[in-house]
Amino acid sequence: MSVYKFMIDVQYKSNLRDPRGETIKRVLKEEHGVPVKELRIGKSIYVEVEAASSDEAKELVKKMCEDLLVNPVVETYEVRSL
Amino acid sequence: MSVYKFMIDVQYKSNLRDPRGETIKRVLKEEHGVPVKELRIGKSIYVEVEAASSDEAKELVKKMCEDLLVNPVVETYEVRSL
Amino acid sequence: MKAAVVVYPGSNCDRDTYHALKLTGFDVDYAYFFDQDLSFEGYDLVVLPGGFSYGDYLRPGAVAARENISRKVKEFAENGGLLLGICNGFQVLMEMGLLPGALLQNEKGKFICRWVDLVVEDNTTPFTLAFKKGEKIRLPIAHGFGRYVKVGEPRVVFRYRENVNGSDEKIAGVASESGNILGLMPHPERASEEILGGEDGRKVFLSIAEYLESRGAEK
Amino acid sequence: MRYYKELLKRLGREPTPVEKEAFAVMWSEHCGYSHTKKYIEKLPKVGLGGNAGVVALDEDTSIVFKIESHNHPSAIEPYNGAATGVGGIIRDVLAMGARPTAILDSLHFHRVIDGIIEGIADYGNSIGVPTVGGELRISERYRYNPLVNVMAVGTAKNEMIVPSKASRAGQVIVVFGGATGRDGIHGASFASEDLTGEKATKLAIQVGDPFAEKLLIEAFLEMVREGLVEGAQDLGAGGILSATSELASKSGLGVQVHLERVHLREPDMQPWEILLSESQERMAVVTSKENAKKILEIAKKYMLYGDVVAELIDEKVFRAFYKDELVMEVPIDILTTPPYEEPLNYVPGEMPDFNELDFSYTDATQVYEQYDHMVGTDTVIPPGFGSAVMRVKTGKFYALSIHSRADLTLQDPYWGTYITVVESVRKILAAGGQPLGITDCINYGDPDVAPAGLAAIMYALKDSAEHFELPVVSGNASLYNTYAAKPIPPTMVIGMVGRVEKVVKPKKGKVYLAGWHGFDLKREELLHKAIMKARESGAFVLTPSNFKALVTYEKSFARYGMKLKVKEIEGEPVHQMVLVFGKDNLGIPMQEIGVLR
Repeated sequence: MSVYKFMIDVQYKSNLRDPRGETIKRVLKEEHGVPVKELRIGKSIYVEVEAASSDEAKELVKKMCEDLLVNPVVETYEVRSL
Repeated sequence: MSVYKFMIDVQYKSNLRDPRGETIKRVLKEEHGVPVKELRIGKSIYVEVEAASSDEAKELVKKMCEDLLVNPVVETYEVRSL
Repeated sequence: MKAAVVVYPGSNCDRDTYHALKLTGFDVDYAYFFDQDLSFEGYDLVVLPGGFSYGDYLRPGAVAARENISRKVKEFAENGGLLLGICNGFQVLMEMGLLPGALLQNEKGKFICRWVDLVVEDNTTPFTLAFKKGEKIRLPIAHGFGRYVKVGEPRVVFRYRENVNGSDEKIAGVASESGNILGLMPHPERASEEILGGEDGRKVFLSIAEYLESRGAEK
Repeated sequence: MRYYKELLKRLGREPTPVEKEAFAVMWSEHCGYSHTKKYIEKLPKVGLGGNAGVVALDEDTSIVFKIESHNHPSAIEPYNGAATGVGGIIRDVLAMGARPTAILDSLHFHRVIDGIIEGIADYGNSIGVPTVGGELRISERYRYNPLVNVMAVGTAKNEMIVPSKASRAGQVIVVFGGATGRDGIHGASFASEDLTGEKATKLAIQVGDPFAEKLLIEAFLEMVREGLVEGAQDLGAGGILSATSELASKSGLGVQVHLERVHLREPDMQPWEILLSESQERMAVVTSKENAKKILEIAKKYMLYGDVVAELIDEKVFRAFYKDELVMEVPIDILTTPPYEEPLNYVPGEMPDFNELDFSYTDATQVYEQYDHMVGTDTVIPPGFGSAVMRVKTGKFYALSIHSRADLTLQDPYWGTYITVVESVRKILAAGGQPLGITDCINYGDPDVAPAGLAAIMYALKDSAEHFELPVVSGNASLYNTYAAKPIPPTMVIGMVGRVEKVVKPKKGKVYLAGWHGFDLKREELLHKAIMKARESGAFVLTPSNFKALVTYEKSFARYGMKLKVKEIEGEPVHQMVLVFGKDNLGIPMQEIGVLR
């Protein structure tokens, strides 16, 4: 068994509004003069799991996302091994 | 000019407690039986900027992080081009 | 005694703070974010009120702290003016770098609105002259991001008497080294009339009045 | 679409695709009230017609209040469903020219759904309106259909009250607020769907932007103060279509809408999507051509988008253009007078002996602690003590209550509703108030399958309102709350407002149980007199419906350093007993049962 590290990026589904991201984009553009085209704010979850193999570890992380970490009605997620 | 895409991972500095992460780690371990060793919650900011080159774009994103998107007192960040 | 209450987009407690200052005899004006030619010239006190400036989007106080009105607030404080940040106002002062540390999400991840017990650690600031050192008081809190994280050794002015939100050393309010800037999470303006449940908050405004009158006498 | 044949008859032709979408929304239950319209017309009413009802607090201040439901969206996505529910009802009250001063919520779950609580908390706290009261009922019967009813209250100087209609041709309608996107298209008709239908899975989820709502509140109130607003309606279900058509048709006028002037968040939207979009945080303001510019300046000052989107005309027609392309044209009255269902007659029987059902009362302090109930520094009696009491800084006070008895209406819709109104009156009297008016929210299953229950509820509302001489000033109906054709218990939520002369705070001392077991309507007047007598003598009074569920009162007293110790009380589901703190001779049966230390 060894420890595997992942980063999970959780974002609002693209067809749903992200008022937070919209507001920050607008402030950056209009008040800080930055040519930002799109900005969306999501969650990034750093996680370490113990598993026999990296595949098994990845499966565990996927299960964690489905069970608890991600709301499938409004969020999508990506798992990246570090 | 073209549009460049980045993901900014913002995490609290490691010496800082993350009670929310601790609570979720405990729930995953005790109620979902997942062998999670470490779990920390941060922000992932997806951004698209218009620039003449990818280097210039990356500079712009760095500046945005320093100016607003990251609180240097308690947060660190990494920029990943997509 | 002239006070200005800054109104950022999303500030909520500006009218409550105006009311409490008036009760204590201040001459009060609003300083709106859309006032272009705004100046704090001639004011004794500037207050950053509670609320959700910019909806608390990204980080509480992050955007407001970088508005040009905040530059004028910083100048006012650096010239020795009295600057009070309440709840969201305290978060803005941190993001402006005028007070040390950071304010993060409450330990249990939930918004908390209730009266809490505090102790006055430092009654030598212009905002706490009317309290006794170590005085036990009760003030209401209403925040979701009130967990104070210490960076260096801040000048602690108020401390919760039991763990409310996971703050380091139960810190509830800190002052700048020189003492002319105070930030605190509890709401003194919500504890300025007995009918609302308590008057301990009034002493913060009375302290400021007392300080200004004594300083006025010296000038 | 339900009334398709009726539409063909009235239009005299096939509707175009856009018209089909438009009528599906305007004639949905959510917008059209087809099943309740004819009952509502029989209710005692007062004051200005319009989105939310108005009553007079005193000679120069009015109180505006209304309840709305957001049940279907909260079932699909709890956080955003509940949050946008708060936003919608706040804008309804704001549109009358009133500053929103309080929120109350009535929640029915099978377990506490954190997402819904956080949605209400985040939205209400962020816009700076205190959530000062509510009720939380737990029953397995609401597993698939949680009920989220939110009541908003506002105050306004009488001369600031804004009519929710246009008044003459030549006026224009400015739509301002957040940007417009494809949110919740068909939100209205989707709200009238059985939740197992494929419609439920179609993403009609709306995301709330409380920051924009706060800017909208301050901007609109400045427009009203500057005397620029001649009429207003919030953009809710049906978006620009329903707001502009209703504002016009209420004054017998027509309207021409120019969809290309709407500020879009998604540039590739089709004209019909712009017309029907239910993007949140937007308001329609009726004004003169000359004042439109000033209104847009104020909107811009508050970082909001806006433009003149429509003009009122004499010709009674609804016309929507996109640039110079005609998108839709129909006689306006067909749009705004949907068909209605014939009301039934209902003759109530004797009140039955109610059984005790397993509706559990939980500790609501865990919930209301997440709401800021103090912002505005006008909350004088906080949540947890029956009715909330608020002050107006001019020195006046008013009491607010929100209450329902689904455990009774499930057994007898008529008497269950009647008792809910009776108990609401007691709650207001106990807070030292004189009731001024009622707002109601009906949460019901399928009215086509069980029409009699709906009739019973509406007749009970009418009879009880007349019994206490109270106007029903506003209301809402959420129907089709079913899952796999199984309905929820009929749940009638009653909101009530009262004028309070003297505020009394709980004082330590003896606690008495006053009144009678069982229920006899003829005795109710005696109980009310006793409550008022206790209040005049400075005694605090509580009117619990269920004496086995005092946990919220106990935990609330504890927060203020007081310990409530009372004996076990055997109370029937319906009774006429109240708790009196510190006064014993009220001329009705009384016994000492405990103490507040």
